[in-house]
Amino acid sequence: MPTLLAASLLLYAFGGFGALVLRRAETAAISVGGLTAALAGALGVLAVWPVLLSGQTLLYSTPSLLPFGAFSVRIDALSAVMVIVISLVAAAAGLFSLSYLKGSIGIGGGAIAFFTNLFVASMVLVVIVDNAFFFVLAWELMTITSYFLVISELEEEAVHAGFLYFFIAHGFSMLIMIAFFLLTVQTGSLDFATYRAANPPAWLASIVFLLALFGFGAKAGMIPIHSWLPRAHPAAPSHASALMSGVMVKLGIYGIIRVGVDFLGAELAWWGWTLLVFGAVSAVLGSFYTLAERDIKRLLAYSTVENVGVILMATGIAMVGLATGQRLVAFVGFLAALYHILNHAMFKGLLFLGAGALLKGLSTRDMTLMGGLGKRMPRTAFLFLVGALCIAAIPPLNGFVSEWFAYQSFFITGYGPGFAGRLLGPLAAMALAITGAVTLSCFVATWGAIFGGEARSGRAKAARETPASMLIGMGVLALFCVGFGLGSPLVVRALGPAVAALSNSASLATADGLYVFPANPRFALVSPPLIAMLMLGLLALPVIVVGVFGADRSRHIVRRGAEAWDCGYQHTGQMAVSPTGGMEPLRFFFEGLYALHRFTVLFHRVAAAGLAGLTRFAARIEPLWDRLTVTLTVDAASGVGGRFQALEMGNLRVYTFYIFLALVVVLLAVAW
Amino acid sequence: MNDHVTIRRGQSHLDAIRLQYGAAIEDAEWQTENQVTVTVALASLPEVVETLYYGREGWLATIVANDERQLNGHYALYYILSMEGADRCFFVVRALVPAHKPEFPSVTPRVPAVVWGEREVRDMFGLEPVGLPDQRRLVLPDDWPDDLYPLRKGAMDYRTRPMPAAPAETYTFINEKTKTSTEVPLGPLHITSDEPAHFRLFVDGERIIDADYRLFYVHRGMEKLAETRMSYNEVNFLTDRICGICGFTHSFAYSSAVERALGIDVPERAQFIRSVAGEVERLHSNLLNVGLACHFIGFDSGFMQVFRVREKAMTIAEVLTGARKTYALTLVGGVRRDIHKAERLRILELVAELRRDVADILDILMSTANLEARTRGVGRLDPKIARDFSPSGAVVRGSGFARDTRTMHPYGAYANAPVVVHTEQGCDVLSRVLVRVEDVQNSLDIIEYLIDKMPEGPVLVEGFSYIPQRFAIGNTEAPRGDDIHWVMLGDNQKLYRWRCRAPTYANWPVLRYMFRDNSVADAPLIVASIDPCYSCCDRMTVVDVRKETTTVVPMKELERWGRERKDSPLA
Amino acid sequence: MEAASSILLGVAQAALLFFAAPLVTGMARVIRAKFHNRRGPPLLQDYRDLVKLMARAEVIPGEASAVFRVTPYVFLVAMLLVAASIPGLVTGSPFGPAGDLIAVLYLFALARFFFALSGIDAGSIYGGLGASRETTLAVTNEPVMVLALFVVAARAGSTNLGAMSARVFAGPDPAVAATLAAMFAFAFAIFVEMGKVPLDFAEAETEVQEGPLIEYSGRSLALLKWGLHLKQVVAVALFLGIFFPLGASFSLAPVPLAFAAAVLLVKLIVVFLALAFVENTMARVRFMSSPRVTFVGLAAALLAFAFSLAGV
Amino acid sequence: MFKLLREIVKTGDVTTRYPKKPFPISPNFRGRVEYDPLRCMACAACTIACPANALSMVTDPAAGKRTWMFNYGRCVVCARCEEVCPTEAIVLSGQFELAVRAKSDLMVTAEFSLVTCRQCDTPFAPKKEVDYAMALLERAGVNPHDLELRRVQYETCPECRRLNDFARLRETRLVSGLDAPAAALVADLVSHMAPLRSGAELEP
Amino acid sequence: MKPPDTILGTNLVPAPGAVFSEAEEIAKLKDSLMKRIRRSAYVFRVDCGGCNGCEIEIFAAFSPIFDAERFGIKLVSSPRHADILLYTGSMTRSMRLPAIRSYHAAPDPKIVIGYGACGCTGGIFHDLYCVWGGAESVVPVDVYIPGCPPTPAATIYGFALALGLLEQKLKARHHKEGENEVVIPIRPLIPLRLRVALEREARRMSGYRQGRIVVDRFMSILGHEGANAPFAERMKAYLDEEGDPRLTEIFERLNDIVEGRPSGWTGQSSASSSTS
Repeated sequence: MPTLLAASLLLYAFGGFGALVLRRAETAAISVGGLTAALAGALGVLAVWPVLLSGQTLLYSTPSLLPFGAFSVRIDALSAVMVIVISLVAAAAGLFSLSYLKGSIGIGGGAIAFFTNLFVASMVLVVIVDNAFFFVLAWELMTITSYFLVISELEEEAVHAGFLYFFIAHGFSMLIMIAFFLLTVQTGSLDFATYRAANPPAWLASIVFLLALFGFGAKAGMIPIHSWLPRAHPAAPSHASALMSGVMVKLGIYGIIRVGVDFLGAELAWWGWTLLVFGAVSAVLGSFYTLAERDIKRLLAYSTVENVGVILMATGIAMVGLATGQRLVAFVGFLAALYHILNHAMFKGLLFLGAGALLKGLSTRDMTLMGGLGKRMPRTAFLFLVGALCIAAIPPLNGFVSEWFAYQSFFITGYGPGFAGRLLGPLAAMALAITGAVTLSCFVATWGAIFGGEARSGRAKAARETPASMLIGMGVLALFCVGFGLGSPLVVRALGPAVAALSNSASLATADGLYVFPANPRFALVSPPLIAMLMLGLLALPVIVVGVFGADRSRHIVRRGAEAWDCGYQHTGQMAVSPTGGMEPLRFFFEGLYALHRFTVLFHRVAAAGLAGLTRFAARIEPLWDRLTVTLTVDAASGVGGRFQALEMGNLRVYTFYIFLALVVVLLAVAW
Repeated sequence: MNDHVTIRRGQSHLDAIRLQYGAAIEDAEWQTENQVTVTVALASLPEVVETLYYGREGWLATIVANDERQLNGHYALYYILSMEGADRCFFVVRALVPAHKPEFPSVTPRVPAVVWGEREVRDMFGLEPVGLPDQRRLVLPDDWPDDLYPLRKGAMDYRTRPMPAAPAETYTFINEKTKTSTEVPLGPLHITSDEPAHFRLFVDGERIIDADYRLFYVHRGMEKLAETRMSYNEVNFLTDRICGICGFTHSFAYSSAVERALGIDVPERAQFIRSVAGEVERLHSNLLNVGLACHFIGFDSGFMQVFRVREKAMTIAEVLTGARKTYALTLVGGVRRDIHKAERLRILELVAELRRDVADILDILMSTANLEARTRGVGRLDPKIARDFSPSGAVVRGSGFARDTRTMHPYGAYANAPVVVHTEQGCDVLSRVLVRVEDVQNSLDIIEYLIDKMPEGPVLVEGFSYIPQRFAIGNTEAPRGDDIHWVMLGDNQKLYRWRCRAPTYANWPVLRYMFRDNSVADAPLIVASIDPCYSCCDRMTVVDVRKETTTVVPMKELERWGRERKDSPLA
Repeated sequence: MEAASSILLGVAQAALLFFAAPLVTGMARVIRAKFHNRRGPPLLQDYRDLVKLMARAEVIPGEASAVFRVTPYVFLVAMLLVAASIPGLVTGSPFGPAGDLIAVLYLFALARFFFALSGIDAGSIYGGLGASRETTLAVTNEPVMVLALFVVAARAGSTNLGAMSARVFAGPDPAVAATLAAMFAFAFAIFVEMGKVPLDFAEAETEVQEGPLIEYSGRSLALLKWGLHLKQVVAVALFLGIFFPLGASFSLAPVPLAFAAAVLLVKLIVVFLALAFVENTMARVRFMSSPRVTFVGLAAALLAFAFSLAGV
Repeated sequence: MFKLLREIVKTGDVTTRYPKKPFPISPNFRGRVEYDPLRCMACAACTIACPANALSMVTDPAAGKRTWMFNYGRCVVCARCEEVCPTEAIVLSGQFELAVRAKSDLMVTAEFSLVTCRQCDTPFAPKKEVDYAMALLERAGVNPHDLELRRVQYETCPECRRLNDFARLRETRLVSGLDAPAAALVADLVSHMAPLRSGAELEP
Repeated sequence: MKPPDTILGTNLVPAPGAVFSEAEEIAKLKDSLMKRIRRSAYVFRVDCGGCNGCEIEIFAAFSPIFDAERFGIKLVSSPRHADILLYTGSMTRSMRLPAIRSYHAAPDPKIVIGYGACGCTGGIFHDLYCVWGGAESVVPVDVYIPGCPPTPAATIYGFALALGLLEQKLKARHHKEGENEVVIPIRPLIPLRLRVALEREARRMSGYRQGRIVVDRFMSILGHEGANAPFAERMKAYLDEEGDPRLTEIFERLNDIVEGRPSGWTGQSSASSSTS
């Protein structure tokens, strides 16, 4: 329903500009922005729903006056999935922002609402346009709006993060443009339709794929080009962080799939393997890097890196399946990837909104200053717990189902004929298992540090429950989290057409009644709804035992409010595992992973020359690439920035616009 | 007064410091042939102690403060050094602190070993060690009034109980390494500590960055008690209760101190019986420690087996003294019980059984898969730190120093006994366990030797004359290190001042260094490896450097708080 | 797809393991006492302890949230669901919808998640340390389980535990070495998961004072202890179900089922007897060097995988 | 491991059968304090010797009674009381089962009557102690006349005796040259020495 | 009569924050608790400042010889698990708060045991400036296990008593002097002076314990007038039977005194003569 979608887009735009117009009356601006986003999100879902179910592709194009082709819109199943992802999170974030942005009144709450809406709209555009030029245009719009969101708090750190983000985003979008340029050179057109039809030689296809992999991978936060992400995402207002981390990174994956699978047909198996390896590295390292964080939003950002890794792994194995003609592998792999894209958006959105609620309530992102909030913010705690359980892939919630499919895709590869598959499939499963366990550790420690134990600061002691509208925003996502888990048979059916389209095969049965299975129930099957039901049923056993042997209700004394037992000494808030301290053993055990630095440092000795010494450097917990890119960028930036010093912030914004224009010009020239 | 003594040990040290400090040396007096007390000018105290400590192989035994205002108008400080190089003796540096200006130059900056002693002096006497870096209380409870010094004569009745001023602990724990970290409280009621002590571990995850501790939970005021309620012979039953494990060696040391001060010649047979009891105590104490070490590393079978065998040592104690513990065997002048044929045979039989059992058990322990892995390299005590802080017993012997007061300053019947001072070079928990294991075997040898060579004759001297103001040191080697008792006799069959330093008191300060860079899981094991005896350290007190003003809260308020546990009156 | 009868069977199996768990752990206590040359508690002591605790009052730390209260139930339910899903009484998986190896491992994760969380939630540092250990250990253990079981799953062509059990039951497999190595690796991983000496990190009494259990009292403590007992039994039963399905019934007829139940109990007792030798003759491994121990499991799993690749 | 197993098998179950069977203790064991009030003469030797103050005595002059008290809960079983008791009224047995539910069950008390001073009618010494001293003197062969004189002396309170001594001294003009306070001091000394003298007199 | 406060220790000021009594319903619940924990009791140790003799003996009570676990008694590491709180040691000033905390930390109802002389009353330390007294100065105590320290067997007995498995043996006793109650001197047949001399020498030679046994033996052989053989023979027969050289040595010394031979003991310390 392009009309509905257009309405949705217009609503975003209306809301955005409305907020801009009303920026003097910030409360109204925030309300307009938030409500329109929520409504537009709902419209967006409605718009693409039929596409998703039917699997048809909708095309719409206007003749363009510009020389680089028509402004064409194409909504296929993949786009539909992406639009749903964007819309759901946008709607929830919109609701959330109604109260959340009240904290930003006076520092441009209206502007934030404007940029948020524009940002969402640009993301929708990215996934539906079918022309390289407009794609880049939307892509740049997305980057710039999100850049403004990153720096909206105008704190030094945020500005710095924004700067880094800005440079890296543009640096890597150059790669995307070059990829498109190469394809355009082949086809003579900027239309994606011609890209699909093109049949570039293998070497060229490989180059294009690699360019796309890194160009889009940077946006996705793929290790080793993730370093901007844990800085930029947390700096943005939390609802925007939710959008960036929950949605925008997926557009990177979308890009990879669009180019690698849709345009290039996933011709070569090593593309898939490469993706798998990058995915595995991102997943494992991303999960480990969460362990060192005490800033809740940075932790979530690293966790995004990890989840992107999981999605890339599934995508990679699917591409291998495509390339090697293993339909089943491709099918299950894409199913897992798309499912996880959907799920991750839900729970990461939920968690970022939760982090926003905490930030709003406590004015800090430092988890060491939290603690004891489970009693003070029980609803927030509960919703955050749902998110944590989902991200830890606990059955029968949604994270479990998509990871289960990912496991199945690896196992099926492992049963398959090729040696590479038999070797790498199970190893990928192992990587996923490590990731899962680390994620669990991390989120246990995180939830515990935030909500468990005793309040460790005055602001934690004074914390109050989150306002309702924020809880509603979180609650919506939490509902989807649970729903996508318990309703997994429906979800896999709904994703069927999109998966079938990507894997270039007929839609395979992946659900029957209450069960889901990887196309063949003999391989494996699982039923989240039945698991949930039996869990409730089995609860009877302990309840019966308690009923029989427990003291009867009237005599069973429960005394609450006791001081925690700390060997008889006065309990203090310090006597609790700190968020990072609890994970120290893991960091100790897997020091090797952090020592990845050591090797890369050798390669980049020049860049690292300013650092005090190799060993000290290697001992740092921060991932090397952070260091590396930061150093590089900061060096570059300070060179450039030196000249900026006289300029004001506004001038910098103008300057960024110049850069954007310059890029467009480059593309224009190319098209010519 | 004791100038009849002809063999004067310590003369060389005296000559040396005389040469170096000349006029600062005011007086020298021998208490026994190997105990000399030298009075020095207060100002040169730190230098003299440093010279003796580092320059002449002195180790710190203890510090005694004494309120001698009734005797000479001053407070007196006695820095007791055990000279362990050439010319072995107890060399006591005494300095008088004027009553009107109760402060003295701190020795701690030069000799770290005295830190606890000086903190305690401040707690108990209100003498200010000028230049002492650690200004916190050591011995007295957090809520003890700031200006009440229990051991000053006439300051207070021994039964005085000031009302508490705080409903919670106010002690400040110092993390020397980093500013922020998680704190793990270990004790006072931790499953692995038989006694209350509070360790504050500053950790990152499981790794200990630094540690601090608050001991003296069991400070009851025994030194005051011994000077007030009790007569000199009753104190023997108090010293038994300094420690539930090695109480006997305390009584032994105490009795020796009084006997030396009074010049009593204790019958030889009594000395043999005392030494047998001392070795029995060492036997069961070391077995206890080895057993607990097994327990703490989760090897409960080893723990139980060791305890099974240890029961035999307890039976020997029962045969010998009539009780498994708190032995009540010695009196000033001799012992209360003799060893007759029945006892002798039973003891020898049990010793023979123990010899077999202990060998079996040690065999088992040594062949247990991961026992060594669990203890090697854990809780390292650097020999340099050991030298700085004068620890004793297995702690210092595990770091390579052959310190044992049985051979260093022989007493009792040890002069000819087959004492083997075993040392290990590993400096870790394993080394200390091995030292104890060797000690167990050695104790069995010594018991057999003593029983075999036990002379005839009386076991008790009665009717000696009691001379006030004489003083002397009693030293014994407890299972954990050396016990040092310093006694000054008073009028009326009571003590003027009694100071006891248990080995654990000397061993605590190094613990901080042993903790660092180990994991929380090893903390109980490390604590156990010094075989601590918390109650041994009953007799001292300390107050906070960063003096937090304590407010006095009405008793009623506190009671209410006790009942309701809310709205603390001090919050 | 799921007959009501097999769900019933799953529930029956869960109930069997649930009620047998204190017996088996009580037996372990008796054997432990025998290793100490002492009489030891009566065989049914664990039942007595649980029943007593069930009726005792509770003290709830002031800072604990609802997580603390629900954890015993969640823990038990997760373990019961595993108990209902693993092949035990019958050759297949009684409750197929959760009888998948990944599902079972993540059900263990569910239990671990709440167990660890409750430790932190209660506010005691020891609970937190225990929690940290519990989750940390899983990081090295989970991949071993996945890989070891995958080797068997690859033979069976299915990750369904019932199918894997059936494959092992079916007898000689060309890849005997792979299966044996996988069995060893999985046994090792299961032992780690059980949390017994020398790897009883999370509840180590002398180190972290029973970890997350430290703040529990009364009924909650009883349920959580029962859950921990059940976890040990279920872990062993999972191993037995996959690698030693002997004695399991092929049908749902009452006689073979009763026989299967008896055989299962005997097998459990035999395994716990064997474990007693390990746990009573060793000291606890230092937690910080535990990877060196768990590496054995990983090496075995990799070996099994290599064998499996080679088809031997 | 195998060494451990061998040791375990070799040793077997070592657990005592107590409390089903009595627990064996050494003959020299210091157990429960057994007090025989019939043998006690309230001489206070034990209460002075007791380091823990588990034993104490309280005199109630108004009622003419002295109460001997023993608290099991404070007793440190050092056996000093047994050693100093001249009449073997206190003996330590091998009993060790001392636990009680009520604190009052830890108490043993005995009440003794006091002799009133012949001169001032103040109750001061336990009757049994005086009787015991007389019995000892009797056994030592002191003739009945002296015995009676001695009894008179024993049944006079220390204060009166001091006054008597002072009077006697004055008579003998020993202190005639002294002023009153000095004379009182001397009298004090003399009366304090009296018990010593009477002890010496016990030896014929 | 009511014993005065000094000995019962009730003159002591209860520690601030002390729990003086329990709510009535909790006291009632205690009965039902006793039934429940009869065969399964969890014990938490609270050392409030003793010499640790008690702690070691408690350990010993759980060691193989005594094995308290056979009665279902178990030491636990958290007061939350406890049915029984075992307070040992005199309640020091510093331990008051941890002791109160552990009482509050344990679920109701609970049984509190005062263990050892110090736990019961404060023991030898009862009136010191940093001591409040026994456990009762802080918490209501249900069972007292005296001893210094109680032996493991006494500990087992105390547990059994607390759990209602065994009967209490010790009862309060009060004696009131009867009419004409007299103490008959011991060993009436031996002259007092000789008896005192023998007792002193025996004590000097063999200490209070064995000395008394030996001198009793000696005097009973000596005082056995009715026997046929002379004393020297009877003594020799006895010593031969015993075959203990040490006993022979002491008997000879004692015989010297009987026969008026100087014992070489002047009543003065030999040391004091040699030193002055």
